[in-house]
Amino acid sequence: MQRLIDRAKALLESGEVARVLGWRKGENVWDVEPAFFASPEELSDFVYNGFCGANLSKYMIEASKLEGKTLVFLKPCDTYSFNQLTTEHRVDRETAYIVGVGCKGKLKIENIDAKGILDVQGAGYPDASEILTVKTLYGDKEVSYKDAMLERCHVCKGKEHMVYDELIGESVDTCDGDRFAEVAKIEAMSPEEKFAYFQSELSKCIRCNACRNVCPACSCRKCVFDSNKFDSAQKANTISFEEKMFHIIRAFHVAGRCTDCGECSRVCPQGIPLHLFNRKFIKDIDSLYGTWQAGAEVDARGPLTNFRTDDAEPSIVTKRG
Amino acid sequence: MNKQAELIKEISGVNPLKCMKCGKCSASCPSYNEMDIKPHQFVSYVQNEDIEALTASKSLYKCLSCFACVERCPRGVKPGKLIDAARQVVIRQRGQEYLSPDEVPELLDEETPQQLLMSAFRKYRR
Amino acid sequence: MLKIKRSDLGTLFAKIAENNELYLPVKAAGKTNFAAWDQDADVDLDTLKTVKSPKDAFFPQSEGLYSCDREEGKIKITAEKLQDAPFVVFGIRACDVRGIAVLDKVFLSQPVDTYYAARREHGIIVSYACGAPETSCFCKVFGIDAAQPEGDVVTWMVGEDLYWDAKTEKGQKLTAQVAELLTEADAALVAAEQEKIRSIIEKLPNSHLSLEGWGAEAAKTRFDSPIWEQLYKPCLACGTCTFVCPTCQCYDIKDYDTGNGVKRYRCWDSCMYSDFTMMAHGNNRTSQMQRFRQRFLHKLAYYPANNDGMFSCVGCGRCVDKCPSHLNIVKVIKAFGKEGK
Amino acid sequence: MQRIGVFVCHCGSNIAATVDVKKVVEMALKEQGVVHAEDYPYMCSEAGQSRIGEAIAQKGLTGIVVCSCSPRMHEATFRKAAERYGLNPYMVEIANIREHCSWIHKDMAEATEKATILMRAAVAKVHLNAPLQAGESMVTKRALVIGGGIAGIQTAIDIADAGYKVDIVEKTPSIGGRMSQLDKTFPTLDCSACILTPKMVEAAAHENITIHTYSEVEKVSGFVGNFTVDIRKKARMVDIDKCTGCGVCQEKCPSKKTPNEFNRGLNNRSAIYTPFAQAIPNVPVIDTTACIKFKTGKCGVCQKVCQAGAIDYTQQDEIITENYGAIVVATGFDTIKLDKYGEYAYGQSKDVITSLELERVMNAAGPTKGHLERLSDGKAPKEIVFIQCVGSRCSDDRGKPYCSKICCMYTAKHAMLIRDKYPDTNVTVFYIDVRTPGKNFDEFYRRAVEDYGVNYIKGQVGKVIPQADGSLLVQGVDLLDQKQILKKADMVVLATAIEPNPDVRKIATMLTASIDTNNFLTEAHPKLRPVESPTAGVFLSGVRQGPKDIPETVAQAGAAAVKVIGLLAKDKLKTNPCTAKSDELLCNGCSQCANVCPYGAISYETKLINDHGIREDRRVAVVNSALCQGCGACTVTCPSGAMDLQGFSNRQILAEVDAICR
Amino acid sequence: MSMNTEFRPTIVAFCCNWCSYAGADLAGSSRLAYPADVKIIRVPCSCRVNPMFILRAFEKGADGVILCGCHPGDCHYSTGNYYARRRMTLLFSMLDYLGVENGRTRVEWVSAAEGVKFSETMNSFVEKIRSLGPNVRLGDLRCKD
Repeated sequence: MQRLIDRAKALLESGEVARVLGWRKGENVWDVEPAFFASPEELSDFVYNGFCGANLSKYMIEASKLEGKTLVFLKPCDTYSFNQLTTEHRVDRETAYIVGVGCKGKLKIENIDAKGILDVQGAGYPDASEILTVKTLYGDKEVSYKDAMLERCHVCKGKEHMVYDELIGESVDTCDGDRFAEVAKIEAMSPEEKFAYFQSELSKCIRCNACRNVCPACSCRKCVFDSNKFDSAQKANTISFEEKMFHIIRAFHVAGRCTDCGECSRVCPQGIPLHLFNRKFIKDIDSLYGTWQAGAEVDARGPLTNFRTDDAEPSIVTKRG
Repeated sequence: MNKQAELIKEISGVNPLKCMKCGKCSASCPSYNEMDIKPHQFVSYVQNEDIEALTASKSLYKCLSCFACVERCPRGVKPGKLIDAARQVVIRQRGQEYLSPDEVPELLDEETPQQLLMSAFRKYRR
Repeated sequence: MLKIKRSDLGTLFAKIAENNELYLPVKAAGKTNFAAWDQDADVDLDTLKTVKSPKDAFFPQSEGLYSCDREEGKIKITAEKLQDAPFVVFGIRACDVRGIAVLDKVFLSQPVDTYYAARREHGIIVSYACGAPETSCFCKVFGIDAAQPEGDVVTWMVGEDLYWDAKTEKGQKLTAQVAELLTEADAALVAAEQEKIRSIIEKLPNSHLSLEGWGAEAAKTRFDSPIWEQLYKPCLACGTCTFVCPTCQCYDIKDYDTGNGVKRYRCWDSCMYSDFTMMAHGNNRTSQMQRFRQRFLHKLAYYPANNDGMFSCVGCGRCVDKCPSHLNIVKVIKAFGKEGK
Repeated sequence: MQRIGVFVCHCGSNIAATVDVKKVVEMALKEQGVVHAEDYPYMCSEAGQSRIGEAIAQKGLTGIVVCSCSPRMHEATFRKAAERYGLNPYMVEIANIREHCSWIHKDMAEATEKATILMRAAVAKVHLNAPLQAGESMVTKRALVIGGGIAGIQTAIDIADAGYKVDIVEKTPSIGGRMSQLDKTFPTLDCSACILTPKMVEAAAHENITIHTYSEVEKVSGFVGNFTVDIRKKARMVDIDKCTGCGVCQEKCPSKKTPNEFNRGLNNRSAIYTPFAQAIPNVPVIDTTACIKFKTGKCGVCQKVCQAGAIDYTQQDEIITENYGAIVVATGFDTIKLDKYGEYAYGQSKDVITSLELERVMNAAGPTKGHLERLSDGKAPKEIVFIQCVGSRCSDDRGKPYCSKICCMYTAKHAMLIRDKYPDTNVTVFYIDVRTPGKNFDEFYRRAVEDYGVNYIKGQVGKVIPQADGSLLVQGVDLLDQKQILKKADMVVLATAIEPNPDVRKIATMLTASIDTNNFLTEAHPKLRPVESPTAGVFLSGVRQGPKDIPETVAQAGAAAVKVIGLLAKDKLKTNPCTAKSDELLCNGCSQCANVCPYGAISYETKLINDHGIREDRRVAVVNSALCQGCGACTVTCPSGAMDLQGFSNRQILAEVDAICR
Repeated sequence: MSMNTEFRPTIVAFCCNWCSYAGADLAGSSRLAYPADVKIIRVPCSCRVNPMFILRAFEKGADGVILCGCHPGDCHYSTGNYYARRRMTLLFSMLDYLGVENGRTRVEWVSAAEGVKFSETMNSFVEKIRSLGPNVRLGDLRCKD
């Protein structure tokens, strides 16, 4: 972490970058927040630990509009989002100084199943330990780092940064799961089971739009659910079909552009596994149109703005059963 | 619909309607003069469903299966495949049904050169 | 003081439901929220905080107001039926009960919101003391005693018994309906439990936040502070904080096209949204900083200014838990505290 | 709020017999915004249209719904009528209650109910219609013809004669194209050069025509009426203004070992060369891959011998940019490669040649000075076999599935010419079918058989086997005689299939013109718009569109010219107003829409946007309404809904959906 | 009687202007009947159809939605239906994933010459929707009201 701060300080002092986009210490070890640092002094609040899950790429949309370069710390998976945003002209590669920062898997405080947590030890970087020591109001406990990781880290895309100006720190490929296992499990369900599953998950939705607003692919200036273009209401409606419509359309709009960064599921206050929508599309795209990873390269043409003359017919859905 | 004709089409995978009657098959055939029914005529026999005449033809035994006609046919009609199919029809008429794949190993005696099997596969896989 | 065995709560709920609609914390798809009770409901009294506050019971996320229909070239207006049957909300924590008090000051002052008033009139609050307060709790800052909630009936879980204390007429009526299931109990045990709770609250990291400088005057002194510019930056402009908040009361009125007319309804709105208070000329708050500032100054300055110093934050800590960027009112309060302004 | 009039047509009894039109009128009057509704036996009649006019005047209608036949039938009629009566034509919507209702349903109640719903959907749509104005764009009064063969020359002359400037871009050093390689032409047997050369001279001399030879189109942008084209003028190394065309340089050039493209490689040419004697311009080019000066730096003979001092080794490629209103593609054809046809021994024996090679052999300016002789030993062939359909009508990947159209006729021509000039030479033609539709074509073919004794055999050749004695053994079949034939021949001529020039994909991409599976350019409509490409302002001439002979090519060239003249005669173009439009306030500038636009109609600009008081420079999509054809692909790609299609807007379609599902 | 004989589904058919709408016209002029339950909305191209339109139709009570366009390769706009094909494939797959009966949505390529195919397609689609019954599950997606 000190290396990151030192490097950021040096770049700020040399004037090469005008500001630093990173994470700021919170009240507790886990409530770190994305933050801009304008001076070397402010960097004393900089932190990089296991709870820095937030994907900073989206903040670069605003940062790209500012004068001078912005130093941004991106984890390997965040770089896919950055590339995708570059492809879509939403961020400017020229105004970013990207420090690819190492990642050993990020944590979710909710996954540390304990009440009254006061401190979590062992989540630092680079010195993260395999066991986290959790101090709570009601006693101490130990939790394995792996168990507290975000879902997305279990299906990690790998430790390579897709874009960077320099790299600091080591990464670990934390992948220990099958990315499409959950999707396949649902696909194998009967229509009734599928329906019941999504019904129960989605009826929790409160339309807070956190999933949308955190999503680097949902970068619209004004979401179609906020505008009157389709007579589609953004807020909760008397008829809540809107909710499912919202999630289907949102997934559709980011299909082929979603890098599977998992931010939507991370931020959902109701714990809805929103990544299952996006991953369904990814799985379909991979199997029907060839393996595709959004953001793996800049300016690649996405599967929904492309075609092959011998593409599968939509009836394949029925035939597949 | 004539069952035999359908069978020949099915076995050969050939659609005789694609033939444009150019005669390149007959022009290419090394056994042309030996045949009573000429290669280009195989196609019309199948098309006209005159399978009896075809299976009785001595052409079945004169065709060398050199596949020149298959190779050169500009329309993908492949008369050589039709005649191959006609031969199979004859064999089936004699009650000698298909060889199922799992029977093959049993029928192989150790003396049989493996190449024979391989060349047969190679030939008929096309 | 009355009590009932924890194991008999199912019977109690069934009994309450005989005469009242009953809402209580129910766990569904892994999360606990207030929901209507039925035999199959997975009632969850252990989770301290439901994701959403119970304000839905009185101020639903969306509710119909009236509908207009075309009939033979004329327009017919039908008002939505007001709540006219009693209902019970069971298990509201002390902070959330205060949240309802905050809403009351908005909706029950002139002009009275009839939809809300009807629900308040028919709703019976059975509050539930906090057994195990959590890190994010800071109700004490606002003078709320998690061990002694307000409400028509107050309950405590002590050991394997639920203690039941009716406080109001409504509460007593409800108690009468379920009297056969309750037995007399010793208030001393409750007092002991309360002491235990209060001692935990003392140890909570945010229990002693200073509210110095907040209140009506902050509207003037803190409006132009450069600190806001720092604080708002990570805000994603989602509505999580407002929708989980027990006191946020803003709503939007919308029309749903039924094909033959419209159904007019209202639904929660969030001051974090860019189209909040969008008017024909545009928006009076054009940046996220302004929207962010609005929310916190409303809680900590404007509302107190209009309501005798009462803050419209109750310290439930839901925003502390749920903000995707880990922004929250505690950080705001502290940021100004640090500067000493 | 719209004031809508609903007009229900009886269509005689076509609609009224199945749909209760009075009931539809009654239901229409209950719809919101409908202030007038009536029925009439024939809405499309003059009287029917005037009723619409009256209602517009009396009731102040702002929108109209006509419940009648398909909009594909009479939408234009009613739109024009509305315009005549002072209403914007795009405020008219049609409810199709004939083809989609009365004609397919028998039950009156059912059909009436459906007609009512269709009417309701149209009313709902009209509520959201907005008056649309056809846009205008200026027309650059200059045309570009790509390809300087007979098709391009004819098109250019016709356009130029009408008084418009035309540029011809030809990639070889001279205009003339395939036709200049031909010896005689069927069915009249006049000499190709004799009829082509005057055309070439006319084009070169025409004040309205500029010819860029040895040049290629590099880049095309813009749209109908306003194309901008980059043309690469390849370095000739010879100053076109100084050169007198004396030809000494070619004579003296020491490098003479390069296959002569014009003679199909049958002989060699010098490194500095003009492709043929009548070349226009008659200015040589230096083939820098063959030139000794360019390869070793030592030589410079041509420069030394040039009296005019025209040789300039320092010339560089030059890119010129020109503006055009229309583009004609006339890039012609070539014969297919025969490397997949081993059985014909082409390439194994020098005496197996293609018909186009035979043209050069027969030509007085050709490699044999016009003497028919074997290329292997120079002997006169006594037995010549022609094989038809080599690579044509072939369904596998060796050849082309289409008929090349010209081979039957030129083979008859060749056979006839040979029999005429060398009566002791036998000519045999193996054919599948002889196809001679065309004026005097079959007569021509019959003359070959009847008057010249050409031996036509119905059947194909299976194999050509070169013999040790230098002859060729042709193994074929006579299907009529039921005989296999083994024929000794001295020469075999293959009627090789023709295909569009291989640069087709590059050009089609530049022009956003589509090509079919055989690489021919697609017409806007195969029957009704055969010389226009689907891309407005791009026209097709010659074999690039499909196989054709000279008269047809010239006819099509003229037709393309007429289309160009018709376009250039306009000062301004009206554009279809039902085009996509981007809402700048919502646009993200993400470029996804541009990816799916088949017409390249979407570009991006950085603009100062005032978004409710927030001013910032934003990258936003801009639709060029002259290029946009209104398909709507972009609208679905746009996640924010910024891109919408006028006339078929999101809200309009949703209103229809709502009305139907109500 | 069983419900199926009484059930009159609401079916929305999006037809592209150049092929399928003309195909429907041809079905009409050839008097090839199909049930009145089908209501056609004209769009310029199958690529104009936004998934939102389809969901909206279901939201508002449609029982089936069918999209007809030019055969792949024959698009008036040359490539529109190829995009439509991918979009609809993914959308239908998603609906299937959510447990909505597949069969309520369909894509069919109908040329201007295929009046018979248009009529047959509509007949079979209506038959399918009648056998599926009213659109309860998509209606049920209205989780709260």
